[in-house]
Amino acid sequence: MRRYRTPLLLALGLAALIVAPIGQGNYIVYTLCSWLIFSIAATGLNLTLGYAGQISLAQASFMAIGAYITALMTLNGVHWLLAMPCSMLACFAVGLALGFPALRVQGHFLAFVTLAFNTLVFLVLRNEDWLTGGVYGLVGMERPGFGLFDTSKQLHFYYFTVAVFAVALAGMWWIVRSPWGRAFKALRENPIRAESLGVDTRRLTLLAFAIGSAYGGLAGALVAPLVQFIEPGSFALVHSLRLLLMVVVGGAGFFFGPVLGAAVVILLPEVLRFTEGYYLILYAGSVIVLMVFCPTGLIGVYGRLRQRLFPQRVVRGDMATGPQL
Amino acid sequence: MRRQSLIAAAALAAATFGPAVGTVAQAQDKVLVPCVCELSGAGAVSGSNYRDGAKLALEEINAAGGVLGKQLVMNDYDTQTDPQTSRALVQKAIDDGAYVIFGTVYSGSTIVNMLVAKQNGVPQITGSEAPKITQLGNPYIFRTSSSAAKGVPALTAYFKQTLGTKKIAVAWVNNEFGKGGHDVFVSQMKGAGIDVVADVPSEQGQADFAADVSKIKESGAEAVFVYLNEEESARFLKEAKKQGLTVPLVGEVTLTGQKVIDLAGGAADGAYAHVGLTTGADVPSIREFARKFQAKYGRDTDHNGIKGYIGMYAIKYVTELVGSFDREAFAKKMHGLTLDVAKYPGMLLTTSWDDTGELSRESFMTKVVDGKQKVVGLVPAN
Amino acid sequence: MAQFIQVLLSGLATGSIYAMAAVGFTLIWQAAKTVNFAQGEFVMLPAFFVLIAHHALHLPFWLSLAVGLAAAVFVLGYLFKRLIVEPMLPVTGLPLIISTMALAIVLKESVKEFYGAEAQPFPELFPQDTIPVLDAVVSVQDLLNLAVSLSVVTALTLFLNRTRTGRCMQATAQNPDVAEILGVNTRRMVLYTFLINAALAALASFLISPVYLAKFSNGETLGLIAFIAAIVGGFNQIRGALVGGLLIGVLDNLTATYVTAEYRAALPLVLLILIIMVRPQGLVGTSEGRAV
Amino acid sequence: MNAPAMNALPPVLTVRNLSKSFGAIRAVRDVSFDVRRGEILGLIGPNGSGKSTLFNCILGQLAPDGGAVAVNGRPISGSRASTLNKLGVGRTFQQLSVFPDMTVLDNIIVAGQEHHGSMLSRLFGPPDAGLTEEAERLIEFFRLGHLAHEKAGSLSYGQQKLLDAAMAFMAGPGLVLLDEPAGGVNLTMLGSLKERLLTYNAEHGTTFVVIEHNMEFVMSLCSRIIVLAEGAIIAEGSPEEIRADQRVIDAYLGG
Repeated sequence: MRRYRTPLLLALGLAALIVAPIGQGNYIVYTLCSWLIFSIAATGLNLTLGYAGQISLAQASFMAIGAYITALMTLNGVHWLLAMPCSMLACFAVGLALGFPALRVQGHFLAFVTLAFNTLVFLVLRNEDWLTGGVYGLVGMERPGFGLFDTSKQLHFYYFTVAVFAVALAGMWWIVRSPWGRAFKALRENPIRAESLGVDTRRLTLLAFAIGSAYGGLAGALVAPLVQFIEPGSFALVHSLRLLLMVVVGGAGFFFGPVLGAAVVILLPEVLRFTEGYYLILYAGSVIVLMVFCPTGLIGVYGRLRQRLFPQRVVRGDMATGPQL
Repeated sequence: MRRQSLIAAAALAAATFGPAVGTVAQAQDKVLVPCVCELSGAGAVSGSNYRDGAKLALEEINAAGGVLGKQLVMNDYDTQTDPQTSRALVQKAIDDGAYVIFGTVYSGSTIVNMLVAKQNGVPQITGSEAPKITQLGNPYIFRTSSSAAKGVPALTAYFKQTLGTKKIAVAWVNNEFGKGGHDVFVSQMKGAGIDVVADVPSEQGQADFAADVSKIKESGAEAVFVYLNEEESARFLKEAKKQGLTVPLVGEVTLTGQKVIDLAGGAADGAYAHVGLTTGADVPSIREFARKFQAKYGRDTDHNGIKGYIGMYAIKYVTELVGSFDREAFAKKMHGLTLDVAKYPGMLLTTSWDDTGELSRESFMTKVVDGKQKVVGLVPAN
Repeated sequence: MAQFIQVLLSGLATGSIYAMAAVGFTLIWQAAKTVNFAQGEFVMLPAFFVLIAHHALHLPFWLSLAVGLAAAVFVLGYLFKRLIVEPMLPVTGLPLIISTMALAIVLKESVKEFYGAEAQPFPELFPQDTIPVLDAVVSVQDLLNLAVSLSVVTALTLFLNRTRTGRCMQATAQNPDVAEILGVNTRRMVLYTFLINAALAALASFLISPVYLAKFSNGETLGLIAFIAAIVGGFNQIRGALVGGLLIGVLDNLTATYVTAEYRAALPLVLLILIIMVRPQGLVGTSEGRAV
Repeated sequence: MNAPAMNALPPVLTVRNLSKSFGAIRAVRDVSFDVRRGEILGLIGPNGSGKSTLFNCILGQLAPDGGAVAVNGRPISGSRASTLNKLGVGRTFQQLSVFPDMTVLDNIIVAGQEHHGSMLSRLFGPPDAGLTEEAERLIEFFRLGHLAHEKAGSLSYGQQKLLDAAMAFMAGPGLVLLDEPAGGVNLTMLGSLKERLLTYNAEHGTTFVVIEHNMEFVMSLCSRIIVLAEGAIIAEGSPEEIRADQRVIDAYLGG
């Protein structure tokens, strides 16, 4: 029975995703779309942060790169199916180029470099208007059509997003289960020991960052057709911090942590809206409380309760402390 | 793994049914005019004034029996001054059954969310002033104040005739708002044969204007066109005073606003600006509005308050002209419409819209004289 | 030439204020091994304490300043340490960073909700006269800002190197365990660090607000610049923060004047990336104590 | 095994004039020794004699002030731990160093996977890098078979020590350095640990270097023993010789 539990729940989850938007207004469908898209970006960031233990503050700018490449290509008549991989590849390459110097050095310089990079990307997007449309951004990207299935309808686009989401998570699932994933886990739980067993921590960390960035690119490739309008402001530093928040609030290093985190970060303001102007304060406040009392995020809370109930289960290496800077 | 998929499922459930909390049921005798505005974030001031001006008008309208016997209802949708959020919220407002969308003020947001209103055929009364907005051929967007595309030409005459400027400098904020004004200005100057000797963009929220001012000073410009938001205007004026920049500083809308005067103190004296609407204008109806606003909210408003007020009245008048709550007809009616203040007092000033939703009406040349904005001239509607 | 001197001097004046915020950064970094993403808000807030004391409580301005300073030290120093940082020590790391990001939002939004979203004029601390320096114009204010922040940073450096408490604080920063063994009351030392940081932030706030006005969103840009200044100068050196702050203040103005205004904001960032590639310990930083 | 035949081959590990000081304290003073193929060498000495420092210098955890270290005649000073491991040097740590949240099987596999296939094959190839059988054999060998699918963290301390040692063997190294393998292990476990190590050594001819406090354990495990005191070698020889050595006794009695 235990063995069938996971696939069963996953199937249930997928089913829920399929029925979720039925009979709902466009706004809710739209919100669900952006939840899935941000989940993809956050899942990528989770690989960098939760598995390889490096902080990236540029995930939003990778979404930007992905979104603009996809937008420019589709506006010039290239099909999304071609534009998407290009976006991901570009982000992967940029990730390597950016990560290499930063990860060469001891300490957490990736956080600093990415912080700067995010703002630089914003400036370039705003100033090079011959290419990016500057402050006015790019408008009117067609949503992709697949023969009989055309995604220009909100609901159709939602199912399209669900499909990409499922594939993306499956891909991440594969990575995490592969020897790489095992090495990442080892890295997270005891880097020194991992290194002594021949794990090339430096190279793995770099690759984790690059792959995470590529997932950002994928999310961007979906944002372009969803909003059908992109401008630099939507990918500013604050959005990178928002993604970071999603990962950490959900539970860094847990496979579904970012998905949960994205749901919370996107929906909590919605739920708190009745408090008028105060909801941002309450929202940020509750984040602080969560971080103080359970650094491992919401799934961590669950883990702790579980600890109480089944003490023989051991806590993950960094459960007590959360990912470390 | 198992526990995670469990939680994921839970999250999903939340994601699905969470939003339902927010949705508003629409009663039969009510008409929803949702305010999608910048109530938090960088645009909070403009957004709040715009909303409060509108609320003031809305209460007057409802007190006077509403529109075609129905009461107007205005719920707040806070965009946090974030374009993506504003797009989502316009969608939400429409799902909630919006009759007309009210907002947004920041051009950056409006350019994004007006697409949604257009796709759903819902008229939108925006407070934005970027020229681009009415140049995209969107039949559902309408302004509450004329854009730089209208305002700047009014200034051109002033530079050419009144000041007799040959060489001019422009200091502008590098965002949708500033870029729009800047582009119109540069082309206008070219047309008028005035050459722009210094073209100085600045960041939104920029603190240090030393470089900007000194560049203009070096350029030998005979006048400066200042197209910045309130704080930046104030900082610019302070720096200009410090470096002893003596040439006339002329702005569009913001430069002589009360807020800028308060912030810049003495440095604001002598600054000129062309303003579409100002509480300082020597017009009884506007004075009356300013008084009511002050009485209701215990504070003064900038021009956004007036924009909100007349925007709401425009909805009333146009709907009554149409005779029913028909969005399509509303938009059609409003194109090329002129509302004469004598017949439609709520407009405060005679106002007309062209077939792009661009607005034109009488406007004012103002100057700051010992800490007060004074109207020094009228500019006829163009 | 006049123009060059003009922007140079203004740049120094601005940079000196960046420097003060940056110094706070390095202090917090050393004490809690964390990056305080709310540092910008720490500089934004004290001005409002003063305004409340001045306008709401109708205290004389000088007294309001004192009250503002005290309030800042209590809220941004003691409470911040006691309620947010301490529960997480000794393990800080990412959760604390996230908390500081959240704290930034709390402070910003609170000011907006409880005081107002509009920028507020802030009374001048110094006379508004200007003096011509080699046919450039400098305001007394700028010079005094520069003087004040320079002397404060110098005083702080002396305090840390010459006094017993100061040396204990440094020992604590470098190696808490050893310091503990040597009988240093590390918890108190860490507390001192936070109080000093708060005081510096308040001072920066008082100097900057007359020029830049008090606004809830002021922290956003300021925090980022201070942060970059700290890294460029060297995270583990107070004088590093000073150098970084002045450097960025000047370079920012020079770029805007002579190179490009569109990309003026990019320069500090490029500088940051270069520094990290070429000299990760910062311009005047020392490499040890950095690999934390 | 007979020593002379072994001497023909180059030493597995050569340490020459190794020195390391912390400020005034000279933790390791000009230490030199060879480790012959297939032997089990014990490094002992009273607390603070510099064993661990020496160990860490050999493994590049610490940068020695002077001297050289070579594996199979190849200098390894300053090379990263992962490179060292790829050269066939396995090690264990003084404190428990298993990956508590991973299963015993995964612990073992991760210890071997980096030596199989390429980066790519490790991403796209089978999730277990084709090592399950080999790993299970090793787990069986260390008598942990019944625990293969338990989380390492849920094992008893002794079992974790066994696992810790097993991980060092997965990559089939020529040289394994064990840092206090007996530390805190109960007697029965100790017995099986020793017995397993000896068997492994006999079967694979793997060379061991063991740092240990537990005299009995060392004496019964090692074929040769080096004694350190105050950072310098004071005695060297077979367990019997060491037992009889007066200097060693003095050193331990704090002479």
